[in-house]
Amino acid sequence: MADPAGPAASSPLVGAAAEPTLRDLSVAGRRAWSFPELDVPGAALDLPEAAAELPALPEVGERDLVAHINRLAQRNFAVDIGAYPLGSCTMKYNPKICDWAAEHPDFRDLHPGTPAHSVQGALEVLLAAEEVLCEITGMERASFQPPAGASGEITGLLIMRAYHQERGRQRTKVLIPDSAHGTNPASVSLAGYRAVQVPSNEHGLVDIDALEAMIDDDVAGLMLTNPNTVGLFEEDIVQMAELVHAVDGLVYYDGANLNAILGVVRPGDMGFDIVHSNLHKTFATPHGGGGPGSGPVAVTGRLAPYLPGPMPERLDDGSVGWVMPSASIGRVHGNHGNFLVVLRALTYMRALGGTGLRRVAERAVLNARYLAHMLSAAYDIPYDKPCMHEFVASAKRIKNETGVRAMDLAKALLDHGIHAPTMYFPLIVDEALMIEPTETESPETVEAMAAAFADLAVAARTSPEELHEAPHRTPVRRPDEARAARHLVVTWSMEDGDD
Amino acid sequence: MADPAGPAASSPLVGAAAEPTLRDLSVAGRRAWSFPELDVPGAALDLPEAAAELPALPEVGERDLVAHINRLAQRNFAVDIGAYPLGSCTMKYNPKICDWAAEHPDFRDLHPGTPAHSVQGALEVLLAAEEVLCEITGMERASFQPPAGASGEITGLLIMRAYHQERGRQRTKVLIPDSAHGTNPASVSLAGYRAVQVPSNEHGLVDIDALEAMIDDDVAGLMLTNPNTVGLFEEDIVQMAELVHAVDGLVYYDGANLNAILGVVRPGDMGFDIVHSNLHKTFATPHGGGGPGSGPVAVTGRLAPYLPGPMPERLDDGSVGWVMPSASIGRVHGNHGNFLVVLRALTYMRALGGTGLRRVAERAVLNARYLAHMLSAAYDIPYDKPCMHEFVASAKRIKNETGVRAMDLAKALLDHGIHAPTMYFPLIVDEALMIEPTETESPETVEAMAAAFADLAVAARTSPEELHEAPHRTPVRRPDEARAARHLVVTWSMEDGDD
Amino acid sequence: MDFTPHTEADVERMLGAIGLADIDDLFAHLPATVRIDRPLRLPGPLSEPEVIEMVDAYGAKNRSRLVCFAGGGIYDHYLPPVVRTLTMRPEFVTAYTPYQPEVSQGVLQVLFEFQSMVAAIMGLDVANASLYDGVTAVVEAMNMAVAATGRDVVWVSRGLSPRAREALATFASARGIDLVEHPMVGGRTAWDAAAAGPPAAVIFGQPNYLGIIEDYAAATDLAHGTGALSVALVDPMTLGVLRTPGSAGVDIAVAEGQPLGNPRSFGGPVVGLLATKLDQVRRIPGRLIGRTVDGDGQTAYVMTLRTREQDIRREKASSNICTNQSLNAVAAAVHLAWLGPGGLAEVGRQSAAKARYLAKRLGQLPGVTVAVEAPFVREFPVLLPVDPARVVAAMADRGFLAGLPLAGDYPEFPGGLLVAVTERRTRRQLDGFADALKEVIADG
Amino acid sequence: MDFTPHTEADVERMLGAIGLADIDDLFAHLPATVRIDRPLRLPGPLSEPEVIEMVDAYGAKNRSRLVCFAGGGIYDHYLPPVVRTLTMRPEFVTAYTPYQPEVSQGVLQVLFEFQSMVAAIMGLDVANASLYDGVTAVVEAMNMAVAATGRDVVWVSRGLSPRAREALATFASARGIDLVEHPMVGGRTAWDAAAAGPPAAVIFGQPNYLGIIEDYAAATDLAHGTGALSVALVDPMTLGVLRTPGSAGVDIAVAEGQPLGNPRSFGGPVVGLLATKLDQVRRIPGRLIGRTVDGDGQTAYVMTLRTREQDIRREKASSNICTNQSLNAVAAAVHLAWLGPGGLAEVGRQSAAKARYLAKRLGQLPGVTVAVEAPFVREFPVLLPVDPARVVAAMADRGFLAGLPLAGDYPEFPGGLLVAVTERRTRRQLDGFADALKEVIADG
Ligand SMILES: Cc1ncc(COP(=O)(O)O)c(C=O)c1O
Ligand SMILES: Cc1ncc(COP(=O)(O)O)c(C=O)c1O
Repeated sequence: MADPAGPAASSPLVGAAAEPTLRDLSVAGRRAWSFPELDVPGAALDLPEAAAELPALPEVGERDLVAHINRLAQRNFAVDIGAYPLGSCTMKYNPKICDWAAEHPDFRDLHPGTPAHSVQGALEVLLAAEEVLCEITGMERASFQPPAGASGEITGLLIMRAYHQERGRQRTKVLIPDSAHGTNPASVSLAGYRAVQVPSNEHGLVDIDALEAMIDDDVAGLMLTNPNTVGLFEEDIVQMAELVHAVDGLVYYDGANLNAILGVVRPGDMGFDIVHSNLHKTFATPHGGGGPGSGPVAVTGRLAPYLPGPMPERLDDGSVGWVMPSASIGRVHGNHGNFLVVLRALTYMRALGGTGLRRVAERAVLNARYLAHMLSAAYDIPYDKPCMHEFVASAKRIKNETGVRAMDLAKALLDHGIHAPTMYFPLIVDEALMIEPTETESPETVEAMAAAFADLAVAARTSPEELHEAPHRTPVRRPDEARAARHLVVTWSMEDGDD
Repeated sequence: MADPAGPAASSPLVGAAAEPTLRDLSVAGRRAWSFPELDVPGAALDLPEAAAELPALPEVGERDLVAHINRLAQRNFAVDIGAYPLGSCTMKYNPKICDWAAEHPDFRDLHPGTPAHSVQGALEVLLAAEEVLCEITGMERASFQPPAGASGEITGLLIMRAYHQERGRQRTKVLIPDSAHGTNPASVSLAGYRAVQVPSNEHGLVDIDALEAMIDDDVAGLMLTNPNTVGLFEEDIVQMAELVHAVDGLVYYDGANLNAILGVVRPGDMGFDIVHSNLHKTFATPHGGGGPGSGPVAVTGRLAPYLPGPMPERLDDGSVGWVMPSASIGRVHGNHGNFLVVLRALTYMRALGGTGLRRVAERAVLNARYLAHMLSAAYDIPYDKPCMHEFVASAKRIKNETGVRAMDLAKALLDHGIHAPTMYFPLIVDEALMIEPTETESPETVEAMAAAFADLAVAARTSPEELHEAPHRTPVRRPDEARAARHLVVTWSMEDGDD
Repeated sequence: MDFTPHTEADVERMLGAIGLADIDDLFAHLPATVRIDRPLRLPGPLSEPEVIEMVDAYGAKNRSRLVCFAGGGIYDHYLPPVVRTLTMRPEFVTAYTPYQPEVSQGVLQVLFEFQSMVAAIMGLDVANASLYDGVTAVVEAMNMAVAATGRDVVWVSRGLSPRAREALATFASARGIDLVEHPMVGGRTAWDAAAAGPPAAVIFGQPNYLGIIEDYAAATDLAHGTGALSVALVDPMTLGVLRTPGSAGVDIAVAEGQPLGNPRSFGGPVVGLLATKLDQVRRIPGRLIGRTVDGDGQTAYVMTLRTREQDIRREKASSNICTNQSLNAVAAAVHLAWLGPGGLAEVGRQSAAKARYLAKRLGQLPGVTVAVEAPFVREFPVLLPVDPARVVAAMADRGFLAGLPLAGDYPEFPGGLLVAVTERRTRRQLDGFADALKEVIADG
Repeated sequence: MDFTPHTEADVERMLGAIGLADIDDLFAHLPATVRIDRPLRLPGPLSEPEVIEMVDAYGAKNRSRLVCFAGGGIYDHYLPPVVRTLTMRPEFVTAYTPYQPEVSQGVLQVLFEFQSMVAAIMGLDVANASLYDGVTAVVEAMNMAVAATGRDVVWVSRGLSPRAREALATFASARGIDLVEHPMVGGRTAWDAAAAGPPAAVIFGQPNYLGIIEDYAAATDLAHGTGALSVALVDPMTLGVLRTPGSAGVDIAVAEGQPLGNPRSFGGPVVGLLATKLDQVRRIPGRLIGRTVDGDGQTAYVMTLRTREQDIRREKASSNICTNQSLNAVAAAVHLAWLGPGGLAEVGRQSAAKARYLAKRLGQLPGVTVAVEAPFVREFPVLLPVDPARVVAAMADRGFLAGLPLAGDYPEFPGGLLVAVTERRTRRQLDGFADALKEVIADG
């Protein structure tokens, strides 16, 4: 952009300048805040541990604050701007009516410590959402205390631990496929277990023979994602569950992405004992740049007593109250979990109903299958099984032939007005591009994705260097991440280091 | 942007493609709408004049609609993104608390036909706003029926006409300075009067001798903007008013931009009889891309009987009711004017109070004076009088020396992250650049404007062709306006003509 | 509160730069006789929480939750939250009129789409980018017809909205235009071909103010027979079930666009729609957005036929309108796209079916009759045995805004109440309305 | 409703392209034994207006307008509308975790500014980009301390939020961590240097759950004397009047960030804050945003020190957290910037002054005493002559959420009620609260 730059030069509409920080914009004496005069006696407080000076916050007026944040927003991609086929993240469009519900003052302004008699509506929302989630997953009870999927995982694993402990067992192992999401092994460690990797076979599915060989009575349970992270359905799931149950282990379902199975199959029917799901992926909560989410845990009847508490329960007098499950693992969140996210999910589930949820699964899979089909010409699809809601393509061949890597292709996709897919995950596929179109994208949009990918496969041969340099239109390009870690600057008070 | 383009390619963040229209996005069978099933007997309506087919509207789903509109928004500049020194338009920052007020359900959901007893709050808002406006302008009564400034003008002129008519006169002329805003002469014609131009003198002020010569008893009145459209205060205003009053003419104040005089001078004290003002310029209503506004008309006591009606009045029982002024010109709007805009204005006026409004005037003038001072080195400031809230600079010298025109400079300013000033208005200044920084911009922002203008003055000499081509970073550049008029395409059903 | 960023130090520095000592010196050149030496006598300043308290307090004095059966141009249709969400984007809300197309493609394209959809539902060639409201749109249409025909008589149906007729009167006299009113018989206009003329325009409502469907041909044939333009004020929410004015031979169709995207807002801001035939395009008032290309051949939108407008044409402009209702037009465009063909038809179908249901229920109440036989769409007049104003007050106590009394505008219907129904009214509300009205009448 | 755009024709076409005849064929390869051959048994589908009706109906069963005197981490502070307006920009709301920095500079920079401001108010070097809430932040701090010291005992003040102590218990046992509770005397922690140890961390609340200001040095000296990390759970809205935990020698400061930018939300989503010293940065849980430059030397922000995280480090990660509370952190950042130094100080000053005023008023009521002598900031415990649970119920009927009963968590205060005051409470509300409480107590 032309120098000298005016304030809006960081808006992509007119410039590509860096946006100053609030600290850069700060001028002593500026302010946005406004409060009434103190209307009670305001004698000196003389508190112990009193502050010696004012907090070291920036000083900006409302006008500069508003423009600053609006300009920053314009520097960010989002589902509400365009397609976002980020595999395993389910970046679908979320209905605005659910946003409306989450802003409803009758819920938004509730204090979590309000006694049950004054928040019956909120408690009924929790019960209603629990019912729906149990019908979808084929479970008995569910807790909405976990605020995200990883929290749901540790909650489920602590339930697993409590189950074995009550039976006087000190089991040490939890089995996890090598394709598992990173939160799975991390949660296993936090639960005091050892994560043992189960290899995948050439079809991208769990190697059931290897699994069988690993089963012994030191195995607390098996943690599985199905469809797994390469987007394939674990067809031997029933046998796997039997193997684990044979040693009285528990089978855990990572249901972060339920899109593909809504109204098609239910974890409970497959033999799972514990299921967490991500309301922020499947049930209409936009991702907010990294949260908030909600990771409810649903379990079979025999595990219900271990759920975190308190749980909402319908009491004899017909009202809903808070009850602590008899053998509860305790509390996993400071309040009742991310309640407003649950409210969103309930509005979504009610708006769609059973038929609508099934339609979600059908069209999520249809879009993925259609896109995979169109990509198969130019990209390797490493596995022969039909994909569910997402699939993994490999840029290995392209890399070998042209030196263009998955990363180059992902970045170049941005120049086509489409968000990049997930790269280099799962780890079992080289140069993995994990692609999830989601059910809310139209066929035309899916076709535009296919056309863009095809174009890139050609460009990799005709102008590889251009792809190494991609993206070309974004305000910043390939930031130096190594430098960021080497010269750590994580607050504006830290000196920017230079190479 | 790279081809083929994905949906987001029109977002300036990643592309510069054109955004398709809703009609381009339309697919038969798609829909966003959703209503409950009809819950009463729905027999065939068999209406006369029934529709033979469905309306020819586009068919899009919510997801595509949302992304389309969000992308379009990103293709638009706005005050909330950056500085917007568009002279005579007062593009100041408007507090978000006023937006909040305008969305308040207790006002937003009122039907204008609700009887007075059920909308006392709304009527009190109108009375309170009227009081404030009268104190600011030095008038007796005000009507908020006119929905914008031009509507206020015709309303004021019809009052002028009614005043003379009641006195049995058929006057034909209204005097207007040659620097007047275009709505002034247009309104004069609509009021059945002839607009007669009063020349400006070399100081950019009304030539009072010329004015005196024009005064006769065919003059219905004088219409004046003060500070005038070159940003100067008409210092002889008192004498001018006396000249007009001498023939029992009325003096009309175009108060579209009151910023400069709030708490400093009052039209009533200067001798004006009728004042319209633009709440959407001075009193916290953002411009909305061209409206809505509100153009209340305030008058002296003797003209109050002519105001449009009905007017809210405090009744003997203490409640507020609707009353028709005794000699009202009648109705100028279908309801009560742009009520929610009046509500915004009241919140703003109360938030600031008398001291805050005076501060607005001081800082609006200070910013303009400061900017004019910094620009005077590189640009001609055609008049020697100190400016008020805005000023006109001339690019005449630059044009003569380099061929770079005001238009080139204005467009190039966009590349600096600052919105263009008003160009070629008022008509009395060659290559006019009319600049209004407004009081909500910080000194740093005003300095950034000055630096950008200075840079352009240099660029005009060093690289004129680059300026002829400006802007360089925007998604479209110098659209062909002649072609737009020649090959008229004002709906998507019209064939795009080609040259 | 204070929304100017300047600190005292900033002010000092800036005054110094321009060679002034004191902030008051900025105004030293103003005549001392008119400068005010006292602060304005105004309440405030208030802090932000106090502002909220004030607005809440005024709001508490309104009955804003009455179940709405009032119409007359402003209706309580279902407004999906997505419309506000999109319309309130700061890039739309805080932009000026799109004088610089390079950085205004967002507003320009949405308004182009608004024009396209308005023209489509009207069945006409072109539409402008918004007017103040439906009533002032009627006035603009009158002015267009006068300019087009050079005539100074305008024929107006008594069935046209009384508010519109009042506004026509306000603006006609100053320009020496005579308005000739044509009576209603049985709820429809009885056009008098022998009235003083020849007219520049024949203006009527479709449906008319009583909600009755007029005979299109009677009006348009009359107009075209005399060389006048036919002007119809239509209800946009009926255009999914009624034929388009364009297909019925109307030359200029105008409408109150509020129900498209805009809350009732106590009557403003709303939005006026105006559509006409291509041969009238150069007489259209206000903004008109056109499509063109830029230097690189890229599709672009601009304001076009600017020579019609006041800032170029000055006293010869087709209208004095400048600021219009753009943001409300954006809302209307988003809502029209949300509705689509099926949604607009569904709104019309359900509103009409529910109106019939209610009319039937009310007709069964003792002493209540539907005022006219002629077919209506979704609004209809009933005659009550009790003073309608008192009924409306009593119904408000029962949670209903019962409708608009007619007697003030139509003395010929002393006990008349105009009742409007939208798709939003549930059967429970319709039955509740009828039951409440029964009580109220019984109480006298 | 249906948010998939596909028409039947689209589905046909796509199935054809992939060689399938029927939509069910998509699932033909799933074991028949587990496929369900019936629709899910769920209420719905609902139309959009019906969804609104449903949510309104649930909402009507909440008393959401009670004047709030409850605290315990969640407070009713003034939240300026501008915070929601800016936070709800769709570019923030509908973006994923910023894996692609080229198109994520918006979220990344706001989170960087969030980190900077959190570190600033805490008086510490670094802060992360958010945790679930204050209570889970305490758990993460415990895990950091255990990792840092290799010890498996943690000392916890009985004054620490009971919710936090419950969560610590939930997570500690699985990892074989022993929690040792230290008692309270006179409302403050009476640390027992002889307790079983050595501890990995010394964890306390500042102010503690009763609202009392703890002696910083007592806790931090104890911790440092034993080579443990000191961990404080602080109330961010008091940091304008209390010294920063960093300046008091705290190693890890955590907080419930709800009052910064977020409504009470029935307790979630809220946001957990965590700040610490630079030497602990590699043990920080969750996202961390760093500043760097891109190929053109342009300033850019990226997620950094990613090797701490689960997606890279898997079972050896510093935490399992992935999705966090970014949007709530954005809201907190905007609100912190709106407050600035003066605003945060004003909130603290007014809340404290009003709390004192109310404590004085309540102390004068018959049978009511302030439970402890020790100085509090803005929340304090009172002892009532009547069962606090019954008092809270009776006060709700009078429009107040009176506070949080203490007995369940602190049997030593059988008649205890924890009362919180914010700057938002007006004198009228404070007096009204006292008067209502007097009545309620009189009624027994
Ligand atoms: C398969 C899988 N499991 C677990 C998670 C973790 O969920 P969360 O990010 O909500 O903690 C995710 C999402 O990131 C996921 O895709
Ligand atoms: C001086 C002046 N007069 C009149 C007007 C017309 O006001 P409006 O656009 O609200 O009709 C304007 C603004 O455009 C103006 O600047």
